Amino acid sequence: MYSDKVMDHFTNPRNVGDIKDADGIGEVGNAKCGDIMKMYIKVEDNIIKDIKFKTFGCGAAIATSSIATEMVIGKTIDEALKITNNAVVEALGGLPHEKVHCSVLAEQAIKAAIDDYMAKK
Amino acid sequence: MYSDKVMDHFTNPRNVGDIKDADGIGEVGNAKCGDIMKMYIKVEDNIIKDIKFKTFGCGAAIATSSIATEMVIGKTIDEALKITNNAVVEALGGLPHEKVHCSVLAEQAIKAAIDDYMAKK
Amino acid sequence: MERKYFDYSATTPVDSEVLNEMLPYFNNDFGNPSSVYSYGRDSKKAIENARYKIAKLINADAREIFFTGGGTESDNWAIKGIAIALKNKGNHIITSSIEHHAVLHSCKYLEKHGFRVTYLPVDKYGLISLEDLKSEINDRTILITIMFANNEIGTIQPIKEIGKIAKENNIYFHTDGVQAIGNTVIDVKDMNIDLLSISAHKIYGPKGIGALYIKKGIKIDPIIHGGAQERKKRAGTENVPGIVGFGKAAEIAYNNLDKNIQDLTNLRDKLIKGIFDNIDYVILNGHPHNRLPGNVNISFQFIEGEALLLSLDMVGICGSSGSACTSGTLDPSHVLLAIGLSHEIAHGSLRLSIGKYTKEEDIDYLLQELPKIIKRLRNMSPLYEKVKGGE
Amino acid sequence: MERKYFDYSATTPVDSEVLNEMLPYFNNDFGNPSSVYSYGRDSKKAIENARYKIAKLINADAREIFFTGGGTESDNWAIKGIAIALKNKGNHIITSSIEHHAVLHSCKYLEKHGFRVTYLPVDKYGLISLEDLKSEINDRTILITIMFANNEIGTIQPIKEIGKIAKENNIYFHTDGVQAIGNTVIDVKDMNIDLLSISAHKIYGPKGIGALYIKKGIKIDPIIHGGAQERKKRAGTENVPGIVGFGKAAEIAYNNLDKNIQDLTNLRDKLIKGIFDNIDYVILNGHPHNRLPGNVNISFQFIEGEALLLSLDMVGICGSSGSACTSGTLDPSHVLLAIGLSHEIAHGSLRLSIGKYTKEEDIDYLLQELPKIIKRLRNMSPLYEKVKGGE
Ligand SMILES: Cc1ncc(COP(=O)(O)O)c(C=O)c1O
Ligand SMILES: Cc1ncc(COP(=O)(O)O)c(C=O)c1O
Repeated sequence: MYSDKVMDHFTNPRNVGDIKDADGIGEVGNAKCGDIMKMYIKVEDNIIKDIKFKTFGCGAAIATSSIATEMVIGKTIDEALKITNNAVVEALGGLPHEKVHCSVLAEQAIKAAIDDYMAKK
Repeated sequence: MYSDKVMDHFTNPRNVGDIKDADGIGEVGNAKCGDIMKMYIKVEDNIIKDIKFKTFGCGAAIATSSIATEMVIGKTIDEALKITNNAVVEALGGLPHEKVHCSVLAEQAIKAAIDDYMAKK
Repeated sequence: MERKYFDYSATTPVDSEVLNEMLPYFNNDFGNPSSVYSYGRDSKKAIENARYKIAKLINADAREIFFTGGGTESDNWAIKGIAIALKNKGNHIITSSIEHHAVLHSCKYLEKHGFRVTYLPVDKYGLISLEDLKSEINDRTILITIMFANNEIGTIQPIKEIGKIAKENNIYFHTDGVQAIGNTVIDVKDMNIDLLSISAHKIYGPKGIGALYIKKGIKIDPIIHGGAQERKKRAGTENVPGIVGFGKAAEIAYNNLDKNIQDLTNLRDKLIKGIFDNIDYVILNGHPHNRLPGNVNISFQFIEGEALLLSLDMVGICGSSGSACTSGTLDPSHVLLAIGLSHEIAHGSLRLSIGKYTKEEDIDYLLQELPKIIKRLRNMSPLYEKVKGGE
Repeated sequence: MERKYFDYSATTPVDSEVLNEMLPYFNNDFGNPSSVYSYGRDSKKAIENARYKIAKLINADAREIFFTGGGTESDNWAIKGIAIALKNKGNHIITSSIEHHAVLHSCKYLEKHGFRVTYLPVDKYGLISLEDLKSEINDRTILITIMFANNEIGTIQPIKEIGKIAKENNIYFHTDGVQAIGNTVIDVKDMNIDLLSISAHKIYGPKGIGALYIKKGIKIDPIIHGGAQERKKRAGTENVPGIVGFGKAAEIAYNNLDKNIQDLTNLRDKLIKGIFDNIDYVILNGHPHNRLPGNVNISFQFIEGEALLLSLDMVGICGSSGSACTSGTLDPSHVLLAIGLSHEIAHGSLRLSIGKYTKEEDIDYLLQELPKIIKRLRNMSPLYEKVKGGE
């Protein structure tokens, strides 16, 4: 059902955890629907230096969170904002149709964390 | 489906054939329904001395014709008239439900042959 | 006594290659295909593989194949499923008078529930008339269901022409291909078939598994409701070994189609000729050449079919008959009556259907035994007596 | 990696004794049971023998057992077949909110066609209230369909009491016994059951074969029309190997019923205790003791079921979940919501169902792996973080 890439990110998720003194925190989704993604970012000189996530959700939700953090790290804020859910799906080597919404959540979680950072700045 | 007795009478039917100078001939059933039984009797001193049949019909029709001739032979006219279809079924060790009408035909064929004999007398 | 099987149209033995392919799915890869874990994923893959093979045999897309519990369910689903889905569009269905009971009784059922059904007559060969078909179409017509090949007399209908008429009139076309599959070329695209019923046990696959081909875009209601299996169109835990067996059987049928048709046709023609050369008062039922390669249907006058079958069985030969006596009903086969046979002649019909395990010597054996049996039964028959008397 | 199977409620492997009994019917005694000749007669006998064994398991008469293509078809048939047969008598059906989709979706279908359906609520254990049931009965009620035992949470309903109420009110009572059969005593006479759905693949028989018990005298329409099989109630060439396998499975189930219940109950209770002793924030779903002997259903707070299943699969453990993510729908299991779980808790449910091949060491292995997995997933969960934060 899942690609090897998805299973890899589910089994060994990158950047799990939180950042105590995060510059921005975004949380999207809700427990009712079975997915919550929370992302913490650390920003320096407009560049995302560090990112961590915590996710309540299915295998795809965890894998998309994981790969999204990899895609974001080292990028400028502007570049990070341009990451679409399609790019996330592609990076994972595809997702089952009914799991595509997880990639949307990942995109939204990044945006939410950046929004939070912008608002605080 | 059929009892051994039925199969025996189907495989080795007794008294098949016709009687050239029969004292009575009875024919019942019709080709449309798939069964015709024709019986020939030879009567002496009110006793059925000989009987032969020809039957167009299924296995049960042939077997009932055969056993019915055996049951009739040597009987008086009165005794022969008392043979019911149930007696025929019983003598065969039973018949499938949808084949019981064959035994009715056998009873009727005997009656028809006797009627013919009586009418000619 | 070794049995000589002449009833391949009724059912076929499972090919040993097919059975071998099925076996692991009973107790090894037995997982529920709807499951998340690997067990289930393996059986899911096996199902998709089978779907692909079946699609290939009829030139369809794998996503257009939906598994069912057999040919009967497929027929029921196609007819009732379309009727209910389109009931706001119309309530008229056209079929033929020689369909399998799975089709006819589904139609009768719909007639009780507000639908109108036209039963097209057939000619003496069992063919419908395309002109009749056209003239019966009206703006309430939602479905044409005409069988591909008849199970009793083997006649093959002009399916491509029927498909064309259906398409021109924007009406769905279902065909019962249960007898045709594996025995003649079926190309759902070329023939404009919208729905096709097939069944595994007629092509050396297992009993209890069938499929309905549903062309992409066709509107149809489910008739078995429940879980989300078969893309929500047919509920119920998938019969994985059955599906795998059906797939393998389809693959074998595909690979051997031409040879199978050629071999069966040769044997069939030998069988027909042998009977006509050796027995008089016989009538060939069905079309002389537009017929299934494995089907022989002959009426033997003056005798009755069940007695004939029992006699054949006693010498180890399995056949079938359109006689009423074999079905527990009063009337002989509706198919034989529809092609114009009298009740009497219909009662004396024998269907001998051959298949890929039939050997030339089986035919020889049959041709040796059959004349003796016919003679014996005719000698018992009051009808034959009359004919002989007149000779 | 050896697999540890904890999903017997989804499906079971075919018992090797069962498979052995089936094998000859694929390519040896393969004749069509409707045939006149000996081949067919042998398979006919095999069918009747199986019918007898199944009847015995539920204390019915063999003539009251009708074979179908599975539990789903049996449910559809019972509900739609009764509804259509009795539609002039009434149009009201009573069921529960925790039925299998085969029942629920059949009911929904009938609602679209003029029937009215009452879905009885259940309490936190999954039990319906007999008072509710009585109060919903009216003079248009034609059918009560309440499942014997639930497939997700294992709760066993007070079937005998429901049967009594149905009888007193002269209403037919159908129960979906697919999960109950072989796992608890079913006595259709004592329990006043009029119709009972069962399926072979839940009791170590093959997939794709089921049965409907129909009490003598019950009025029911067929839903699969066609040939005269199953005494004209269910058309289609009989799945002989499937039927034979079902019969054997029923026989084995009958002979081992008490022991099976006892063994499973012991293992189940060990499993539940082990989980509660080793993991916190867990909730047992279903009734504490009125439950299937092989069913464990537990919600693990703060995590989601599919992620849990995948993680278990990676260590060779097969389970199932009521999470929405495993079904492709948005909502988690209707059963878990019906017993009052929040969406969040329902998403974190795990069903572990055991069967006759489950060994004590499988349970030990599970109890060793599960806590690690739960811990790992909780450490990733933003919900758990909040709880820990508050501790
Ligand atoms: C033409 C035709 N249609 C339908 C069927 C029914 O198929 P099944 O027996 O698989 O239900 C058969 C065979 O019995 C058939 O010959
Ligand atoms: C309670 C219940 N009813 C019905 C069914 C359907 O049975 P089948 O899968 O044999 O169609 C199942 C199992 O899937 C079940 O657990």
